[in-house]
Amino acid sequence: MSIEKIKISEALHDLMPPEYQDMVEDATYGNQDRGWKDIGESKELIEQHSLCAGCPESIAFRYILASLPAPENTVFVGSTGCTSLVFPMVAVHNIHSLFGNQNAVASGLKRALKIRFPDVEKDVVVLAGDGATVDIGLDYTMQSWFRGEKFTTICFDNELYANTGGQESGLMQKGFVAKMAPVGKLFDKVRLPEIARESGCHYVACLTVSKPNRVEKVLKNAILVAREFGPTYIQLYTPCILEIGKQSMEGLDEMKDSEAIGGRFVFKEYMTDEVKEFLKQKDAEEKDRKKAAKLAAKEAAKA
Amino acid sequence: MSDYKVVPGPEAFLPPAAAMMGIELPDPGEGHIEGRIVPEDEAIEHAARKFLGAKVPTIFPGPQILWHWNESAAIKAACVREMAEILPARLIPMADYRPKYPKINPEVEINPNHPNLTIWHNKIDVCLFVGVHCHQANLALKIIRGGTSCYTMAACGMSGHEDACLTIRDVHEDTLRKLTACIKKLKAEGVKSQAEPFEQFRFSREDRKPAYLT
Amino acid sequence: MERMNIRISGLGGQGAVTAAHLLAMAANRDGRFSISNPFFGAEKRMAPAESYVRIGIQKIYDRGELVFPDLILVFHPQVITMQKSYTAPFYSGIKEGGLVIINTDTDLLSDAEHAELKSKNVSVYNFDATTLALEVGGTELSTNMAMLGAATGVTGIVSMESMDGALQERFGKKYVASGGTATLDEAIKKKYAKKEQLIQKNLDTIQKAFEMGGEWAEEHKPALAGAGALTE
Amino acid sequence: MNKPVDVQNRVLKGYSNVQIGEKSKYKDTQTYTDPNFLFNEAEVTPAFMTGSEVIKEAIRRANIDLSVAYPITPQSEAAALIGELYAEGYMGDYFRGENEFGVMSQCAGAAFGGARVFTTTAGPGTLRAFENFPMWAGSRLPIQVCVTMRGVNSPLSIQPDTLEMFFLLETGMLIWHAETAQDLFDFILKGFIVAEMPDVHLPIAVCCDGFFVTHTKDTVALPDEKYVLPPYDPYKSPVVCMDMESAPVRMMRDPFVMKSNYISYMTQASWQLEVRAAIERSRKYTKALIGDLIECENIDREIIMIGSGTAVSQAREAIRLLGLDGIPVGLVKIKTLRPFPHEEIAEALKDAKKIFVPEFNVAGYLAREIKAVLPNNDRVVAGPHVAGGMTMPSEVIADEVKKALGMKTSGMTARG
Repeated sequence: MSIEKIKISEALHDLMPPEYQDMVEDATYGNQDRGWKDIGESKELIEQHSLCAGCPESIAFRYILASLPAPENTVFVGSTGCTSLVFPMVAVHNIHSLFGNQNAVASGLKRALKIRFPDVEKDVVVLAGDGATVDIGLDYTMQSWFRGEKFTTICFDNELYANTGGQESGLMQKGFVAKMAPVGKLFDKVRLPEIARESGCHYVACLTVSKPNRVEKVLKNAILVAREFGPTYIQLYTPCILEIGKQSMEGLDEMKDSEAIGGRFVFKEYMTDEVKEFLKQKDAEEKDRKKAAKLAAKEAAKA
Repeated sequence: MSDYKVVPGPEAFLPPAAAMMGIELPDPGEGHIEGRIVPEDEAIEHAARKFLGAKVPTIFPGPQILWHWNESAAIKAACVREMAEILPARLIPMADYRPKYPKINPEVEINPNHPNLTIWHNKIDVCLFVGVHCHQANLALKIIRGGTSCYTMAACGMSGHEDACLTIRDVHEDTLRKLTACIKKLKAEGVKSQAEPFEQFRFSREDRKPAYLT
Repeated sequence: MERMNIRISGLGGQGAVTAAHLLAMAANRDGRFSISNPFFGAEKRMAPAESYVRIGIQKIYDRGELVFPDLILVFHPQVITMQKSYTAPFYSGIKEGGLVIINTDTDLLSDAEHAELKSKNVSVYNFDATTLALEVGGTELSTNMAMLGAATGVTGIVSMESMDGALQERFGKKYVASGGTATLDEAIKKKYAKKEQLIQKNLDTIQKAFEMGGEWAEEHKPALAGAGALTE
Repeated sequence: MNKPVDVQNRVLKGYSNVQIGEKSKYKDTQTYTDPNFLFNEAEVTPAFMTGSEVIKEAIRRANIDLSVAYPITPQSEAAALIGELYAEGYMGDYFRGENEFGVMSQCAGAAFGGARVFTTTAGPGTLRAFENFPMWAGSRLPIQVCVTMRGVNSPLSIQPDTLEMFFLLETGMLIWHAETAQDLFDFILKGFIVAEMPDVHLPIAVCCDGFFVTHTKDTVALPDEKYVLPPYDPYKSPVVCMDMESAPVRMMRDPFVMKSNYISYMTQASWQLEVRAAIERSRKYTKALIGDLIECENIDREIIMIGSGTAVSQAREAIRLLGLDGIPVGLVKIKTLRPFPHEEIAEALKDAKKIFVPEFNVAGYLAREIKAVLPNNDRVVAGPHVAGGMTMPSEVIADEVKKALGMKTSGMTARG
């Protein structure tokens, strides 16, 4: 429905800044095959951003936006932090309200969209940092899971407060010396993926953004499951290279190190049995659809 | 009775909102000129004369008509285009409201967070807001009154704007056509456009291709 | 008088709030203006509970806790003996020529208190409402009804016909109240097989108390007797 | 004000809704009704009920999409009754939030998504929720919250106290203060219409004094329940509705304008002024619906009492008592604290020699606001006021006046 509205008025088309002309012609709204591989070939849903050079968050943003199953029917809810400087540049409606209340805002939003568009699947996705998700907003994060709210929560875990200059956060690893942890953090990294599982999330994944294929798959899973079953949670390691003293080029290495065996971000995925069955079925459908599409393309080429 | 007048600035370091100075919005069928409530027709004629008397008359179309998100939007866009061609006037879009990064190009766009860059750069002396969401229009109108001498006009689909020097409200296709007709009539009566010669800026996607691709 | 201000002091669970609402509803049916409200405390069983009714011949605006009442109804002896009351002494603020009706089978006031009330021309009516409630209503939960009957009998502030109507309205349909009140309503309903029976028993209790109040007024001629005929 | 609104002929101008006359989306026994008809012409019947039930009856006719509830005294009953309406199918969704900060955020989310939202809160809950209120206003979300006011200070008091309205004054919300059950009913329904006007489009707090209004049985005139307000149209909002159904595509609500290079703080300042401007714009619609922002009785008298909420009720009775003693006193009732009726108050009090401001709070903030708009403000007696949930008997107000006149007081008003 809304994809028809992403169209420029003919009479004023030539005035529209080219970034919009490009977006309407070249972006992947409505494309069922959209995914991270479109990056660089299609118009991305994110313009220039104001993150630090080399920040893994920027690539995480691009993977996520490229992999949304239906960006034309998706609304994001963000929170205060580095991500809130990126969101104005994103071509999907998004809300910034306060710090920590993102899952509460998303609860109201999802329900309102359900009331207003009962026949359209409107995806709501929360995307916030670890301070917002785990510290100041933990109550709202968890309560939305308890209530079984049908949206996806994504946490960009950089293990500290980056936007305010590198203070201790609940997701920081124990012993790390940071602002407000002058003698090293005294308690363990909060085990939010496990908490999510116990709090009613039907699908939980914890990973880095070093492998785009995996990010894409996890995001699609989470959104599809949220539509059908209820809350889903993704925790992505997006290290703050600035605050952990790395160079712009070292983000990827940091992520790879941390997901190696014994690392803090070894890929973890949890789902209920029902969800496992559902995703298997979805994968099969997807395979058939792609096969059919390929065949049709071949036939068309022949003709 | 407020004696405040909504006239071109530069007014103040931080100009007040006209509504806080006692200026009220017109009722349906009315407009306001500098805060004075008048019949809609009078406001329309005043707007036409202001436009024709301007050196750099400019229309700022906003997202509500730049996007073909409903049929009426597309029709209004055509009406605005026609008006710009008949005047003639520059068309500079306010495509969105985000704080744009890293910079805007004041020749070809206007941003509500810093509209004066565009007004100053193009030496715009009379402008019309149309199709801009009311909240962002008011932000921009107030900032323009604060820092420029531009005469601002607002064609609003809702209740109008007291922060503009002139407003008409409940604007739909016919209202825009009425304004265009009024411009035509005045021209026929011998009122000459004072607009300096210019070429309408046009974007095409070709313009943006890096040199090595052309 | 133009206005009668009534303060009801009781214990949580006795139905002091319900009684106030009933009295106000009945006055409303009589064509009077009325307002009733509880004291806004945490509603706990056996803790002090207070409610207020204002009845007048003109529109009533003032509200809230009644500090200067004409009539005080004491629903439970502990209001006096254990000072389970928001105001102490329980009669504080009573107006000249006022009336106090106490649910008790013995006199609870000291000589000094009697003297003080007498100096203000305040009458005291010791009325054994709980015993009457048990005898006629079959449950002490009808104590509030007995007290309402006595108050009405002495003052005539509302008509029995309107009281009947108010009872039907209050117990005849789903009533909105706090959780505690709803639970009590259920408890009362369980006591009686049928809702009609509940209303009838309550009405019987009120009727009997009304007659007793009338007789007492006849005998003692308190200043508030016949105050039901409010005048400008 | 350059154009007086005709308060006699209360017609709301500039309101339009294409769905008037259609059956309600939620309850097919209800019809979307033109507010001008609903408020001015529809026949009413009197009912005798508590303020909480009045809130329910207003919401029954308000066609809300969603309500979020959380228990706190004294608003719990109203919030629970709205739940009953949900169970009966009068709205799209209803649930209990985790706390007031969460509730107000959930309300914000629903309003961002284009829903008409109603919630209730009180006292400490209002303060817990507080960060949301200026956000609602800055985001131009026309959410209605009914604030059933009670004490907020430590030591804890659940009793009526109007201090929390003082805190709310500068949030950028519309603040109306109901005196009676009838006010409450009218203000809730009319509040939606005013708050949702495209040039206003602000959150509204319809405040009432807890218990005095919520738990007091009072008479209220109700229109038939077959009438219901027309639905909210999110596409008339002065900002973009967050549903991916409206232009433009690249749109954040509401972006930081800091930190992006060259964006000046002028935007921040203008944004705040715009919210204040929107409050001012509400005046003409408010007058068209609830009449003048103040109500005057006998203001030619030398002594005037002025107040809002049930302080006015207490003053009315005090004026009656003073009348019995031959002291004539006039009355001004303030219905809206935001917008503040400064011109109206200055005009109404221009000839008064002595002005009393009874208040149910320790700060005496209304007296301050009034003093700020009056010449010769030494005429203003900032009181009497009570605090912490104390009652304010009319006798006390009457004695305050007598004391100021050097007269003998009743001697009844000492506490203890």
